[in-house]
Amino acid sequence: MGRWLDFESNPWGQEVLQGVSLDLMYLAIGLAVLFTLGHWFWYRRRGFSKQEEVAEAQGSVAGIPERIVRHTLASRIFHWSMAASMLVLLVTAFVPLLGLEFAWVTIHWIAGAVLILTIVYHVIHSIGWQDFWSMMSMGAKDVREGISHFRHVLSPKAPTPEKPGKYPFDHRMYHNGIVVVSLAAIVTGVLMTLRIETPFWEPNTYYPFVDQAVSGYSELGEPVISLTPGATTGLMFVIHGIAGVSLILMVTAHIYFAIRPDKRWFTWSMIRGWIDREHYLAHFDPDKWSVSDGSVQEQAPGGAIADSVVSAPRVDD
Amino acid sequence: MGEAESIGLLETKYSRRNFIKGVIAVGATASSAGYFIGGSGLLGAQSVPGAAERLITLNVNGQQRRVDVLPNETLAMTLRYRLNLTGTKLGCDRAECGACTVLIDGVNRYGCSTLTHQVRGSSVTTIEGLENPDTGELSLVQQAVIDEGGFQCAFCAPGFIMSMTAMVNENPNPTRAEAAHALSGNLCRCGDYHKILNCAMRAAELARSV
Amino acid sequence: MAEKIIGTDIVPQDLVAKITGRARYAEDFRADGMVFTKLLLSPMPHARVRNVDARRALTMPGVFDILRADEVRQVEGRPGEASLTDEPMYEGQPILAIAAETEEQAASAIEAIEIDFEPLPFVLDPLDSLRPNGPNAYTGGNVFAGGEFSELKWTDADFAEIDAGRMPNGEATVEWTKGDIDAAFSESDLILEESIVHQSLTHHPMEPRSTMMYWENGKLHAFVSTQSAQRTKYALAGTLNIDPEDVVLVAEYCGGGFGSKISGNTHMEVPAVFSRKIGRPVMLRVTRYEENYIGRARPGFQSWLKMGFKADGTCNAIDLYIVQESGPYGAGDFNTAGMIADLVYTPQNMRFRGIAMYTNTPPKAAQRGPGGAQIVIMMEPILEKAARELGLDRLEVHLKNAPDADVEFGPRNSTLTSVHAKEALEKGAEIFDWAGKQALSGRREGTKRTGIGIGLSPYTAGSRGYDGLMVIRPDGKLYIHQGLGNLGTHSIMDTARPAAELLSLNWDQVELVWGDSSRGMPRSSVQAGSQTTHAHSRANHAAGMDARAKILEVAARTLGGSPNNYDMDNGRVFRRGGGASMTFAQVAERAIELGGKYDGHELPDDIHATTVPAANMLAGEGLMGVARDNYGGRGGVYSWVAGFAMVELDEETGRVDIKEYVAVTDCGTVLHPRSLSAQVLGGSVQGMGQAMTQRWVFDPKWGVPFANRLYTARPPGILDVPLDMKVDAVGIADPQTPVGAKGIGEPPVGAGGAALTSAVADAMGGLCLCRTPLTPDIILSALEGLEPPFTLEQHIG
Amino acid sequence: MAIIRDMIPAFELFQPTTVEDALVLLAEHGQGAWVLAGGLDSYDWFKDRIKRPEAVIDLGGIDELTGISDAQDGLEIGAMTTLTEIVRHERVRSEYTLLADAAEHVATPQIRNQGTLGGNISQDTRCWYYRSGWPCYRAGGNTCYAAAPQAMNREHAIMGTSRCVAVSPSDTAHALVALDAKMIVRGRRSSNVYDAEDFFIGPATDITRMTVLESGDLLTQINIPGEWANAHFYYEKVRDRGSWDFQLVSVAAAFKTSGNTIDDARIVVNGVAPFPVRLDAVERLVRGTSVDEAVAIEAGEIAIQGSHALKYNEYKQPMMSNLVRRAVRSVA
Repeated sequence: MGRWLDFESNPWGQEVLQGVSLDLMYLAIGLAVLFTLGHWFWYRRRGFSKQEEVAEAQGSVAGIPERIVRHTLASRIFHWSMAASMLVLLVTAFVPLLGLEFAWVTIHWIAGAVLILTIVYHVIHSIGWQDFWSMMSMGAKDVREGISHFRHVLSPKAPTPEKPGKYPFDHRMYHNGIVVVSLAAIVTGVLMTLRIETPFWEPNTYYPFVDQAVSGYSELGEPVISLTPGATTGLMFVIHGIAGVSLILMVTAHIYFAIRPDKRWFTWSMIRGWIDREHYLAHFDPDKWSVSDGSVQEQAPGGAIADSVVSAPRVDD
Repeated sequence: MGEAESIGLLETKYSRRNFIKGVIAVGATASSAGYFIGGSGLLGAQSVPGAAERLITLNVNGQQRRVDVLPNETLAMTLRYRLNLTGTKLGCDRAECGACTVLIDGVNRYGCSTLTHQVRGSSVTTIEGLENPDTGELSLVQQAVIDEGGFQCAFCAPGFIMSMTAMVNENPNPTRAEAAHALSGNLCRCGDYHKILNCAMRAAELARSV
Repeated sequence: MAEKIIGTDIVPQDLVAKITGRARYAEDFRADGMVFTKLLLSPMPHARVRNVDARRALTMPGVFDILRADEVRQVEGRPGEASLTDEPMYEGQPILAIAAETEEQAASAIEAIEIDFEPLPFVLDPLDSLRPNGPNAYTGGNVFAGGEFSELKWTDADFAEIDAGRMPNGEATVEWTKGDIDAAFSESDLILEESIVHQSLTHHPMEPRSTMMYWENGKLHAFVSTQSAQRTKYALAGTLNIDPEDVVLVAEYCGGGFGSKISGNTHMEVPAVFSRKIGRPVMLRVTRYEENYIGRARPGFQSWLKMGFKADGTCNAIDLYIVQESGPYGAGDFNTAGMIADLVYTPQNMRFRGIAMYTNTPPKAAQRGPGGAQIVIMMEPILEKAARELGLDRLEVHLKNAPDADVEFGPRNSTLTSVHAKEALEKGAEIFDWAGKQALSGRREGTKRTGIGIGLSPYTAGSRGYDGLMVIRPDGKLYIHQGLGNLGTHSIMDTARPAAELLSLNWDQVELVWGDSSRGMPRSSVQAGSQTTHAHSRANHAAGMDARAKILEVAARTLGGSPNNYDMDNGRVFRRGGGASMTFAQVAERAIELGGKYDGHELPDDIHATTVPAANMLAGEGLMGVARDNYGGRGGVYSWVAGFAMVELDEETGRVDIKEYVAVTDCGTVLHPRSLSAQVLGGSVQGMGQAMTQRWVFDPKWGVPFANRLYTARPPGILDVPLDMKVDAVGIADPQTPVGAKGIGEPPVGAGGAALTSAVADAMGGLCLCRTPLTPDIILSALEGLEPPFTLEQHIG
Repeated sequence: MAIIRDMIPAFELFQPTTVEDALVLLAEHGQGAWVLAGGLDSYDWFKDRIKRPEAVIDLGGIDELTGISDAQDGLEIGAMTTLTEIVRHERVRSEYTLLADAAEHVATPQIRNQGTLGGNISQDTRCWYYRSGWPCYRAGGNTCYAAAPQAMNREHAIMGTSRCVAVSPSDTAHALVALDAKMIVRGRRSSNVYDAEDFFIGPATDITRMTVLESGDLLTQINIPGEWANAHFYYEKVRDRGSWDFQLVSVAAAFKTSGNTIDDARIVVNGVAPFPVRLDAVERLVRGTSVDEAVAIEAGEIAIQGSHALKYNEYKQPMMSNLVRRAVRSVA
């Protein structure tokens, strides 16, 4: 533990948890690089790109528009502003530790505030205008779907999994992961913001855990003393630190997949907002993600169904 | 003092002696030279350019003294615990009170905040070195203090006198304010500043008449 | 004719040693085989030691042994300080000690000790402890009375009063009243009421309390920094529970004590016990850092003062409430403060209430003018304000209220042997040109405002009944044995003067014996409370009279006739009108022949039991003068200092420059003018530091002090005092003591400090900041109208 | 582990005689090396046993680092030149009085006799929480004890803070910024010249350092350009005691004037932030103005805009404002 956690003697000479050590950041960076490279090699050797081509459009194209809106403008604004603030947060958090020094704290908390706003917006938006639970759900059915999906990934012989709904299992898993980690980072981050100078409140460097060395007596007349002053503060830093390094890993993986050619159509959908019918039919179960009832917001130019030839995504790697 | 001039403390071994020979008056014996704060100091890697050797020669009060000095040893400690020059006092050991003031090449400095190794090749003067070595005559600063009946508890006196000595050497014609400025690195908790300034002015007067 | 000795400037005998480095203070002694001990200090303000694992430390090179609390004397059942403890009551309290060949080894071994503390509730500020549900310094309570701890809390209503800036009515532990204050206040033309905070500050003598000790042939040889030699020998023997005659106490020089080393110090026990345990001489080299903690501090006051004045400036009522920050082991300053308030302003109607609250801060002890210095520093700005509001001159107000010889003050209507406070005020005013400087009061030049102030400060200055011991040896010299300490007051030399004069000796015919108990020390006063000048000029007078009588008798018995026929001068005793004579050398030889009382083989019955061993040791060495001071007297002995200061206050920076200072003292006959000046001005300078810069600061969350360096504690330096100060004495002999001399150590502290608080109040146009020290931040904040970040908190800054 | 103070832990002492050797030693010992100039800040750390370097590199024997020499334009001051030498140097006294004044205000004669200009500007902060060895941000921990609501922060910062609220302790740093001095920093491989203003860094950039100096770097020389020679200078330091005291607030200002019109100005305050604060806004205000009391007052007001007081240091706002006012007023 000593290697990953940082302990210091508090003013009373007690060893107190301070936070995570720098080594953990290097570990995360190392793992992120390893994962990216590993996945890339593994993917190439497995020749998944060929298998992907097997996926064919199934079912009727009737009523399915040429372009299927996957992410509304509102969702995209959310995603990219969140991404920007997250990147700023990561850069301001870790780059100074890597040696390039600049005044990072103010940028960091402002980016954090932006992130919180985007998430609040996202939550409201997704509850009010989106199918909130479809992004989050993790029922038995979803787990089965996930397991079959993973089997398929791990072994080409495994049966082709069922197609998912709008949010495939891995996306949901990632989303849930990022929800947990980000919330941990945000909650601890907000608490930490109470300790620094911001326009919002008077800072208190002992917040949120005012580890009052001695707070006097309880109503029973027993002395009330915190066990190890500063420990709870240290825990907050540990959570923030672990969340931070986890985000290094998760964001790296996310970006990696986003720029992978075979997934790039997803990325484009986050930019343009729509996917084309071929991808829709190839990757999603129309029963689970129904798009025929008015989710078509714009007609593709020409609009002839016959024009839409199922085609495999272009692989250019 | 002859025996005191070569002191080896390269090793300090545990040796229990159950008898006491007696109290040693300062400067009266050599064996007391072995007391010191440190014992486990590292020996500098001699091959490295600039590494300090421990056995050094110091010029203290006009005498060449061979002495074994740890790298982390302050001049005040060397003077007090190796050379038995206990006139140099330790009041704070933090360059704040001036009781340890000595002259290094005529300049008043805090002995507690100078590494002994830094004064190799310099001449060090302590309170014990102010009297005329031949006649025992007091220095003119000391004489001025006698004339004015200076100091109360006098723990600060050696330091003040060294600062006064540096002052009169540099400016034998100070105003009272200049004298106070020159002595502002020394603290007197008896608060005897008025009389100390009188001593300083008297010392300057004596210096001018020499 | 032998020279005049009393009242002249004589170079003190020890001065050459002091200025050549030959004077030996405790840390200058070495013993063969000497080892060092270092202390492990508590990191917490209140804790219990749960476990100590010293295994690794004890196997380290050079390490001898460990000393724990159970090996030293512990005080049971009441708040009492032990030199080592397993329940530290303040941050920095020594827990255990390690002895090693070198100090570095001892330090490294301390670091290698695994020690586990259980933190306990603590309190730094007495008012916090008085709050309902506030923490207590001890687990058993916050006050100690009637042999047990109890918890004393004030009510929310009391604190509401405090918050409203009024005097609370919470329970006090000490209360006395004289006259009828309610009636008096109703007759007052002006009533002023203030809440005032006086800070706690550390003594910080230049010499930390280092100690070296060893045992030889069953005797403890102790080299100690102490204010009082003879009494320290007995204190040390008491602590160790050994025969006092088995203690050889060496205390030739003491680098200042100011009340913190009255009879040695608590921690001198450590090297004594450790040395016995390991069989080696042990040096405890106390560092300044440690001195901060174990070196004592003046208690701070939080107080409420209500003063009533008549239109003519007469103070007719005082209501004073003091909450004292007493540290973990208590101190009694607040009682004295009440007495002195009554003495300086003679209100006739007074109520004093006080409470000493235990706190988890370094121990408090008397500091030069304990209680008295604080109270005059606190009260003087109120007087300034009163004078201003009544349109009177402060000097007049002081003169109107200062006591005369018939004063009765305090709860028991104490009387005094002599009072010349008014003469001191008048003489001081003349030297200072108070009348002329009135024109400067409140003057503004650029950003500078001028203020002038007065501080009038009395303090106890004498005691009675001690012993004198002296021997005329066959070398013809008078050897005066002094049991006092040698801490820079020159009392060892100056209190010997009466004996020399009685025997008509020149000063060079007198040898002083001091600083080594094995050379014989008579029962002496502790060198505290400014007693010694009075007490020992009397004791030496008595012994000198005894010697004189014996010399005359020896002459008569040797040369014939009656003692009345003889007189003496310059070391000879001779028959009046010429004829036979003897030298003192011959007298000494003859006295040894005669034996009995003459050479000390027979001793007076009334001398103190602790003088007897010293006299016995010296018996047969020559003609002995030995006697108890039986001169008696009625009333307390107090000396006075009137201080006058002019300051310049920069209203843009809050900095105060002390431009002038004059002090005039009433301390009876002057024994040694130059030393008197030094005492008066030196004490005044300490008071200036107290009023302007020096303090403790604690972090309230962790309970640890910060002003633990000299540069953060800020005792005054040479640039913080006026370049030229003037001093004089009223010089009227006290009628109740044969030499007429009273002590002087303590009164000047209050005078110097109060003259400044008064002058700053004047410069600020009568605004009482009601808090010391008057640092630039506090002054500037007040001038700029900032809301102060504190009310009555202690330990801030 | 129990805490003990007042005993310098063992270290290896190196006393190189050339800058090259010193740089080699610094590189060899890396993080374990400690550069010793006058040592007055260092010994405190050592005696408190908080900093425990393996190797102390004493620069006292390097002649090339001492002395003041005339450059074509201005002065070149070796980093190891003592403050006393600076105070007494004729040209410093006459042409760069600001620096002489500043150096004269350092602590005590003994310290000025030993302390160096390089050391004075490179010394660590005196925040007493930090100096007590507490695990604060600056010490690598996770809090600032001094900014806590009840903390004792009378001597802490009112501006330029970022988590850490310690102040720069130097008496000469702001004078050097006002004189637009250049700091020459040598590393093993490269040598950099920094404007004095950029030499000092705040906690927002690096909370563990006060200057750009990193492990392995050596400040070798301070160049004072001739540009501000013989300007109108103002230096004032407010402290509690007349000697051995750090500033509460201190101002160093250089003005080029014609009559009572300020043509150009550099006004720098110390003791209010973790670094000397140059008052650009005040400089803009006074540049080209003819000074009267109104300008001086406005300058003081502008100076403290954006400052933020902690519990016990609110007085620093008026104190700083007043000192800036006095500096500007001094031109009139």
